[in-house]
Amino acid sequence: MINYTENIRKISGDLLKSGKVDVVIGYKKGTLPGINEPFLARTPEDAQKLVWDSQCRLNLANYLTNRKENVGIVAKGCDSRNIATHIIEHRVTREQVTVIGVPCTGMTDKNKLRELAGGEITALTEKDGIITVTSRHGEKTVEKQDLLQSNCANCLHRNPVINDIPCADPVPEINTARNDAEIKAIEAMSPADKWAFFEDLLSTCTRCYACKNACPLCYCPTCFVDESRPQWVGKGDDPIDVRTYHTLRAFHCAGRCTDCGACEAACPMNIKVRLLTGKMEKSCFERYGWEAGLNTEVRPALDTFTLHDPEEFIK
Amino acid sequence: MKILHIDKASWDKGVLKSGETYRLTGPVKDKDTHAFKNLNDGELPDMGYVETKMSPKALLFPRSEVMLTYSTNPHDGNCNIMKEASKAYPPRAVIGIRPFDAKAIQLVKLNFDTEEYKDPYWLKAYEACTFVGLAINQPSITDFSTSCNTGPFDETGLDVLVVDTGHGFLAKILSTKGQAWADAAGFNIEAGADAASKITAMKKEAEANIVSKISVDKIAGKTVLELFDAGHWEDTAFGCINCGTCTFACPTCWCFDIQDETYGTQGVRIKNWDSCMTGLFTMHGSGHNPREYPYQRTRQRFMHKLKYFMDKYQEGIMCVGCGRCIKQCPANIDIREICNTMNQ
Amino acid sequence: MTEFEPKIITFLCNWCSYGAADLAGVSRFQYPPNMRVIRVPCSGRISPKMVLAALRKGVDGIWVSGCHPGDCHYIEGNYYARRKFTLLKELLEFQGIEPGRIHFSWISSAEGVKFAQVANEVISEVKKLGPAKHFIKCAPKEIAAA
Amino acid sequence: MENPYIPYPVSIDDIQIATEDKSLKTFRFVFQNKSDEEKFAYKAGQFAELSIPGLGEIPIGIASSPTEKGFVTFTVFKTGKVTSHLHTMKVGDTMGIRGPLGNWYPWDTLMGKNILIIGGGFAFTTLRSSIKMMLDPSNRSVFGNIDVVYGARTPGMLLYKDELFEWGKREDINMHLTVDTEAPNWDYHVGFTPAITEKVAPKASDDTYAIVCGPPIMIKFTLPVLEKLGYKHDHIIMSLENRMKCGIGMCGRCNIGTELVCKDGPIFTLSDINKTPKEY
Repeated sequence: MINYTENIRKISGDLLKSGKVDVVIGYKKGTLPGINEPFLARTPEDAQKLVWDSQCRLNLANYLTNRKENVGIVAKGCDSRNIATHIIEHRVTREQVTVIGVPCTGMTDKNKLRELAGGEITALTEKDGIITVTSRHGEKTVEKQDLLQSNCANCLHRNPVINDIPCADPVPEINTARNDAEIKAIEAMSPADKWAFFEDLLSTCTRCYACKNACPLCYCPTCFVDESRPQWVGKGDDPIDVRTYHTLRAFHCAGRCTDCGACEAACPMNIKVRLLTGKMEKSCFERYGWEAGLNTEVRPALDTFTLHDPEEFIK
Repeated sequence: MKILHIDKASWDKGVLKSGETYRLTGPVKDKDTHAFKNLNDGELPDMGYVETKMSPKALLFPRSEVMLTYSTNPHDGNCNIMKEASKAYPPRAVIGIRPFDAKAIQLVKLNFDTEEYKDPYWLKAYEACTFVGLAINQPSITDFSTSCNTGPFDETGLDVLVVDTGHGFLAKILSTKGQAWADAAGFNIEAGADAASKITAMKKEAEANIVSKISVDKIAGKTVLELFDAGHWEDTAFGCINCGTCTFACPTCWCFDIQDETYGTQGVRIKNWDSCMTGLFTMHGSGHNPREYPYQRTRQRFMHKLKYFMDKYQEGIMCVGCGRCIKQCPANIDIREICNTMNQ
Repeated sequence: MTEFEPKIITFLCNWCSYGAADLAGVSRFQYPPNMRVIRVPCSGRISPKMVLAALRKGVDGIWVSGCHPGDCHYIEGNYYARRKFTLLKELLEFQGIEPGRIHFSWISSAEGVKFAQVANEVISEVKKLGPAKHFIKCAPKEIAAA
Repeated sequence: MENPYIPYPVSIDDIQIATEDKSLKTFRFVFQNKSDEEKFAYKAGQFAELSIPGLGEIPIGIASSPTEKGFVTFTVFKTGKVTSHLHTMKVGDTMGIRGPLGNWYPWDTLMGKNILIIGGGFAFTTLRSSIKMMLDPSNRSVFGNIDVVYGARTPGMLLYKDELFEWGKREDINMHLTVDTEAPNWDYHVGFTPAITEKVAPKASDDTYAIVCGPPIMIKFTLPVLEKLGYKHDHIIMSLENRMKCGIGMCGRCNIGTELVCKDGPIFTLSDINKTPKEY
């Protein structure tokens, strides 16, 4: 990770110095152990604050939306797929963006870290794939791969798909096929159990919208939750309103989601919102062979069709 | 001030007994965190809890609260006339509330209980409450409450302060309401003469364990416009995704929305939590938005907490240093850092 | 006890399925009166928001019908709709909406017989499931108290 | 405990189309309970929340004058969900009014002073209330000279036209009506409000106050004119708008800096406003 950080600083500094980009979007060291803060470097000096480690959970493509200047952006595999999606959806142009590609070995799951520490984390260090967390109960050391977010453990595209200036050599992929075990387990339930499962899953949702705001796909000028004529969904904590929100959010991401996990990492209540978006991506893959953001040419699954798409359920 | 000694077994019994007179609310395990909930019969508050993700503000200011009801049925005598929703406010004991959260309620009171207008929903719920606080022996690394006119043993807004000494509880009675609750619980064994000094010592120790500090002295001396127009906001707010996590978790954030919901010909006017982080919050009917850009909303939040409130009420800042927003922010926006920037 | 008569919201595209409903009517083909028809310009116009809005109001079934693939008045609206419906149906059933509540069909304006036949099928499937149980937004308790 | 969220039930007593494009209507309401009218005692410049069950509430300036008894009027521009519905309502319908809310033009300060009123477009409602109040025989002698500059796009877009022309005939008020471009049978000024203000406004003095109410673009160009004429910032009074919900200073969305537009405002002097962020 150290050389990732050093390389990112060097590349970003050079890009800013040369004037090739006006800003670089990256991360700076967080104020708490276990989290970093998205950061906009405007000068070569700023670039020296950039960092990279396994606590960069948010998707930086989210900060690229509608930017007008030339932007350098530090991007892991999933971020780069969202940059591709942004380009397809005209949020930015390809020419505007210089991707500083990070071959990604995954992000840690904030909850696994906390469980490991057994209490408040007072310090965290990461070196050569080993993570050490410190709490009042002492120090625990674990291999990073045992702490990965589930989307990272199941990742199929760890290396950036757009990679203008790689900050390191590609890393080997760790999976060859989707792991849909969790989703399949739900699919196997009875309708009543499915309903109850999600009722419980969403019961702590406060509608803070961290999931949608952390998502690079959610950039509509007026979100459906804010529409008033007609108003599709109430604004309180009614469970059906909560369910409506999550259902429509997942649907809006269908065929566009890269399973970056930012929504789940952002959720303060640790709700597994990826189960809904994941279901949509599973369907897109099974039905249309579609994975979002692998290039900047092909329209996403719901923005295209073939004459013979499956339709066994249509009378 | 009277201090009672309660051993742990008597505590459980007494709390349950007080449930005959009070509706009990306290911290209980809720999935991977704790939450303030109404306790079921026989259920005890978890006095070993560390923190609740959501502050207990919802006890007085629920996430969604029906205020008024109406009928749109023309055959109804009261068609289109708003009525106050009927609600009962039986006495409630809030057990285990943290001192900074109780302090926060006092700050929120400045908004809901004013000379000109009183929010009856908040105020009636407030008046029905007896706050039995639980001192914090081991502050979190994000706790900066002592910089916010409160602290781990602060008694402001509490009716009883309970201190967990390890072998039992010391309960400092702070008001007649607190005495009434202790009576209802049957707690009447006065602690020994050394109890007060024991509490003082524990308080000192807890305060000494606080590692986070902020300071607002220079903010106080600057004008609103100096702080507002400072050049740093776009960069300070860069990481902020403008979700409502901080505002919802915050014990002092009180902003709300009013919504009507009609079901057939019957309807309700509801007060819902709202957040200054959203664009819709300030959007004019014309489409003009005075806080069009996300950074302007982030700025509003911190200006409100650290400057506007201070200037308006002369009661310090609108923050009790509980640290929830710092821990829960998905983007690591840290109020301590922003306060430092503003206080330069 | 009277038999359960479901309410079914039916979205029909203006150019084909709505015509089919008309034709079924003038041809006096029989189908039960459980449908509440909403005419839309194209099956591609249907947003999941509309389907959810109907569920939230407590309808027992939903039926969306448009032109056959290749016959869309707007050339390709129903091709997009097909993908949208595929995912929507899967997403709703994934969360516990029973298969059999949500139906789709392609019916041209000449297919009055098919319209009546599908209507009967949809109604009987929804009837078998009984009244809708999920995704219904209920009034808060304060209304009951008022 | 008085519940400030409960609106007074009112009946729509009269509806008048206020402008030629029909985008504004003037609604006259009567209180269903006589005692509510007394509780609704207001001053010119205040506003109220018009409340339609099922749709919501909107803050609207009170257009009637405290000197007019038995009813209150509001002129409402059709723009969002609530106002659009209001425009479909009929005489006799029941709805609610919550208020009066906010502060008022500083009538205590304005006593004995010359008043220059500058209005544009729809924003003439509380100005109408103020003029009507000042012209009331019991009040007229309390104020010095009254000058009114009021502009609209076309003659048909002027609010309260009949009254304006009536006032035009009076000796105790100077009306300077203007429209953007020449129009048939228009015998008054032609030109934008700021330009006409520059021509007709009384000289600035310690005893002359300007009340300015209009669309942002009008305000933007009028303020420099007033400055040029020598009006001091604390002699320029404005009424602000922001998105509101509660109207009683609690819901938190309408603030400009420390000031809540709904409760501390909506009326501010320019010198007050200059101290706050321009978030309106």
